[in-house]
Amino acid sequence: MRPCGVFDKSYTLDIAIIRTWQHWVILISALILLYIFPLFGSYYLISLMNSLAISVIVVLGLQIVTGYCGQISFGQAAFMAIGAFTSSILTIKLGFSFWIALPLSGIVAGAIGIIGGAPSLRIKGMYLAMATIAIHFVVIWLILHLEITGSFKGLFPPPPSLGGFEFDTDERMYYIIMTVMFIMTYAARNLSRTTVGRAFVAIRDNDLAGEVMGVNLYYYKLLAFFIACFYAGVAGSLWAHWITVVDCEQFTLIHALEYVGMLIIGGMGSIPGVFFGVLFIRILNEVVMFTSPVLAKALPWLGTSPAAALGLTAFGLAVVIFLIFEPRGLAHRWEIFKASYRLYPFAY
Amino acid sequence: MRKKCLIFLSIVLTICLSMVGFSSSSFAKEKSVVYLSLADYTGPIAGLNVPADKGTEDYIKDINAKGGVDGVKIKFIGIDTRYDVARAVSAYKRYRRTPKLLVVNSIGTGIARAVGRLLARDKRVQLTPGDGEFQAHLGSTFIWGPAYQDAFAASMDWVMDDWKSKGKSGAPVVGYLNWDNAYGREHLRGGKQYAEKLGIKMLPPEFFPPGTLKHDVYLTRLAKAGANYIHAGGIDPTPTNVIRDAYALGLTKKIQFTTGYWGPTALGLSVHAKALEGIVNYSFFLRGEDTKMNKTVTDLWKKYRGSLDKLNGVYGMGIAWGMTYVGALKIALNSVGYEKLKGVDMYKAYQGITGFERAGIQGPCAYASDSRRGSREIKIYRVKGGKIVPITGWQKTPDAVSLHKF
Amino acid sequence: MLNLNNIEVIYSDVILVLKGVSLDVMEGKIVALLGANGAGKTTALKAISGLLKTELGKVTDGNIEFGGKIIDQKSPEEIVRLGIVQVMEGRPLFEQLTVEENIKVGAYSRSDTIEIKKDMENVYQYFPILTGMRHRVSGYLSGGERQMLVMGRGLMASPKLMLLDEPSLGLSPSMVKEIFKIIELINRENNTSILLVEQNAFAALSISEHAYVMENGRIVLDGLSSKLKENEDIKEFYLGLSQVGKRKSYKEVKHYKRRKRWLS
Amino acid sequence: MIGFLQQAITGLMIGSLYALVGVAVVLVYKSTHVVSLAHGQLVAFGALFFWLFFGGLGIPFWISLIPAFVLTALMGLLIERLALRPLIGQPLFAAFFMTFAIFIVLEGIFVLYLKGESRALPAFLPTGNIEIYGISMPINQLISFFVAILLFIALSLIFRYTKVGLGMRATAEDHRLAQSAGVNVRNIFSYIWILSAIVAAIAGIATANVMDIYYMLPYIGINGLIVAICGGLDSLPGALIVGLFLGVVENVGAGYLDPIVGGGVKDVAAYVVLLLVLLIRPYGLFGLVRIERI
Repeated sequence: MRPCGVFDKSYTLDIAIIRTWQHWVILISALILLYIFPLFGSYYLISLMNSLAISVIVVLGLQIVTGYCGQISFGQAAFMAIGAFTSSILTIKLGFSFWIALPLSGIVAGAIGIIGGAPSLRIKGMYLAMATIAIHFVVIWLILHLEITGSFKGLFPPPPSLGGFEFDTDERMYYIIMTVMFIMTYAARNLSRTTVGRAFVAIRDNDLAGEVMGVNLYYYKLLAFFIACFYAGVAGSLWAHWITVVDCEQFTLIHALEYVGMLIIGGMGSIPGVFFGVLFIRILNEVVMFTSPVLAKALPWLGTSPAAALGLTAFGLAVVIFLIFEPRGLAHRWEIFKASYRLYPFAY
Repeated sequence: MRKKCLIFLSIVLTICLSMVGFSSSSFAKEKSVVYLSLADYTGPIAGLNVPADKGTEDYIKDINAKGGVDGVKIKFIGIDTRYDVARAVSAYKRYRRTPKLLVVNSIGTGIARAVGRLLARDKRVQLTPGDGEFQAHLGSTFIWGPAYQDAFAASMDWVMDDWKSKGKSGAPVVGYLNWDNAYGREHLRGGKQYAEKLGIKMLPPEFFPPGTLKHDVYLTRLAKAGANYIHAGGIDPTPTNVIRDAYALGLTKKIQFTTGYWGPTALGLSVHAKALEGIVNYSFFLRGEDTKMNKTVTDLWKKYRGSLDKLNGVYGMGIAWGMTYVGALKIALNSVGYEKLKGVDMYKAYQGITGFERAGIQGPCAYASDSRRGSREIKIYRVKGGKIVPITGWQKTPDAVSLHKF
Repeated sequence: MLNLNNIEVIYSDVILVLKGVSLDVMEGKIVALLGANGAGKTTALKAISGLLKTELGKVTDGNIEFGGKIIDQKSPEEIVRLGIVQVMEGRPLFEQLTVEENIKVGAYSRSDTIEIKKDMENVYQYFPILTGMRHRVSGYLSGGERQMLVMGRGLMASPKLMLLDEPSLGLSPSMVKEIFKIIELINRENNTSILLVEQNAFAALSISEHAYVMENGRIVLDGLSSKLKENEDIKEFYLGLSQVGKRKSYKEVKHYKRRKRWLS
Repeated sequence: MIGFLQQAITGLMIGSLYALVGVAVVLVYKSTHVVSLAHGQLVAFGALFFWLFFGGLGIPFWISLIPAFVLTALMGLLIERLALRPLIGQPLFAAFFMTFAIFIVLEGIFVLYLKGESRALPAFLPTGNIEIYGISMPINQLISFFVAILLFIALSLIFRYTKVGLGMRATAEDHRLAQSAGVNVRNIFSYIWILSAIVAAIAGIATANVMDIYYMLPYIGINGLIVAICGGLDSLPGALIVGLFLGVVENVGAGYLDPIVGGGVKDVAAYVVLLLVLLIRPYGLFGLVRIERI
């Protein structure tokens, strides 16, 4: 839906991500706001933003493999773990700098993701989903039982540094994480309008038909897994150097489920949806965290601290409600809102 | 339908937001300090944390009711981490800039390591279970009692005594069965060396994932390897479950089971008293029948929780944490006063609290500038007739941490 | 007995398929419904049997009356219970079930065990071929056998009205003959009304009493079958005969079709 | 050899529990084409309800079975009515996600109720071991093994010889066709969920009898799902065979591989089996290969 009076006069305009000068204004001011946020945001908010942005990167990858390419994956947490451990091993044991380790860990996670995505060549739907769950457990088990990953002790990667400047606080990490998130978002947004993106969508909508029409299924399915795991790996690397301690207890199946939940709530096949989904779930989580002590006081039978249990229930219920009432997610609502805003005061 | 749903959601949201406002505004203006507990209240180690934190909370409540420590009230915050490191880290970050947050009790070895680094940077005191690595490295982390390996070593002493008292010759064979994670392996880092020094034959350790429902495989393997003693690790109800399976296999008659601090508590005992009969348990805090004799513990329990039947020994440990905290707070307040009070002062106070007595719940405090151990004494208990009764008095634990190169 | 009163059917809230269809089926009669592909014949049948609802279709206007009761809001299984059975196009079977089980499923809506037994014997009498394959898995049956099984299954509900959707599709001429014979037999012996959708217009018109012709979601022609058989247009399009009984060339048909329409 | 047999037999006992859960999942899939993880929670809640009456209130065994079954069946029914029925007509994986979401919702409630404690059922089966040729078998597990087998036979009989069973099988093949044949498909869905919830409850009670009601109990649902998928999702005998097989693999694997790789084999054995099966026979060992058309 284009705003009234805006026409695409050339192909370049038609496929442009940012079309009007208003877009530019909004984008740039949002970016500025994002970057000066640490100046006035509270410490807690900054750390929340960091974890939000990392989740956004992971879910962006999931959006590409699941939302665009239609291959359901519950393995995102495991691939994030691979990224985190790769980055830690590179920086601690091999002495790489963070800046090289960051893309490398993405590539390693992506490469392993290709192996993990291999079952998708033969199976799909919930068979594939179960296979990715299996991959999750196998990966975590391997991490726990290999010597190089620090086994059960975990690893302690150093915070990134640049020319002697240490990014050792959350405020400093914030800039790195936000920049990476911005680049990754741009790349993902861009992907959706290229040949690759269209091939993904073809595979999602009907893989056999796509194959008949000349989409190389194997190549594109594996590519989708590579990209998704690349995203997860980069997010894992950021996570590792932000938290500065990694062990496999940080990457559980519940996290993987949470990412998929974010995707459902945000809306499949939409980049803004990723942001909505991540925000929704995280805010829900925080709200539950804050309210549960009050609830526990009001209702003693809930026990000492019902936060985790209530958080699970709230998350599950949110997904249930969205699946029933808004299966296309918040992104769909957002589109409706945008359209009605542009058309106001007319109905259509 | 959709409209209804939206209305419902918005109502929920407004309620939640107002609650947030309410809860944040309830930070009192009076003088107060904060004690943060990052504990797993609903996951694998909840059986330990819930009663323990109840103990701390009740003790703090009691102190506050009596006017606080020199007029300073203590605020207890318990966060459910669900044995999830990421959640724990983000929970700590939420409170990281809270003024007068002095001590963080992070329960769980993985959590302690992750949050420990942040706490060390913030110069705050961290309390954590018996992870010997902290003793070896001496950060700003203090462990609750003796290190796991120390206590394990002490139990090996008991094993030798028991072996000899039964009139058997040769070396006893000891099996070790624990969780497949950092905590599960801690006992052996030093503990194994100590046992071997004593001449005990240690079987290859067995590890199983937390939450395993059945432990037959591991138990039969250890039994087949000829174990005379098996140390069943994990946190209640895990050790109870292990011994339940051993009982079902008929192993409890042939093999003496020993368990660590988090071995069968009142929780496990209430569920599988028959299977647990005769097993040995070592502990740095009073448990079982001993707890019921301790007036401090029983008074507090009666005051806030009611009937004594459900008293769990771990509750006493929680009280001991509270006592140590209050003791250290007194020292810190004396030296710098409330206004200037910071994490560092508390750190110094914890170092200077050597020999502090905690109503006999635990041995005298062993915190010092070169020691992170909460105490050095353990007591050995045995389950008899469905009750946990002591079979020794307080015994000093050997130093097994130093036997391992960390 | 069955009256469709000016019904309108819309799929997924957008696609208007039937634009006001009315037809009547009298008790004990065979009625044929003719029309080209996509005219809406199958949709009309589904509207009657209630299967529309499973395909996001809806009867938005008019009503369907059966024996004095309005049935267009009822669920398929209730309609079956009332005595309307649809024998679907393409002869779908429960392929993993045996022949006998397939027939038994047909009687699912009934609970009179003795009668069911009797009806089952009846079905085997109508279709003696099936007797020998009682315990064979039905997925391996041939086209004709499948058609018989499907009709037999329909009969098990002891219907007052059977909706047959293209029973002759893809069968050999001799098999078609046999099937149509059985249809007549069923109609005669059980006094079952039959609404027959067919491409084979000649055969349909021969056994039916009354016939309707549909095009583009509308009934464009109806009357006694014997009369319709003589109708020039019907001859043209459905019986493939020219005015003088000669075959016409395709080109002429096209030309004619453009020129002449019954409606619109 | 005796050692191996011992491991295998112990595995069989555990495997029978997996098989039961797998059978419950298969039941639902066969008729409704929903792959359900929510059964893990039905297992847990079935056990919990039984405990409430049997352990908590001290009602005799046979009588407390009734409310436990009724409550679990009600839960299954509610899941079907409230959560899955609105999804009819939506892509298959929406229903799959839905069962995940339900799993999480119920997990929260389960955890909230247990608060990290565990509940043990009072012994209602004879304890002790039988020794045959040096292989010892706990009697209670042996009984639950035979219960699983009997239940499987009973289910097969229901499917083969009753009218409802026929309707269920017909529904499993084609919903629309079944409707046109006069089968009330929606009722069949409800019956199926009730039936499978009861199977899950039996699995739960049998499991809790040997392993207590513990916060990990619902996760047996993942094993059940693995069993169902490896067995081919629509094959009851497949679920039984794979379930037993999986139990054996887990136990034998843990018995022989643990010392080599350093523990935790039990944790991943099921997943490795799943991956292998999916790679070799994507539609399960006993499943029907569906031909796809564009």
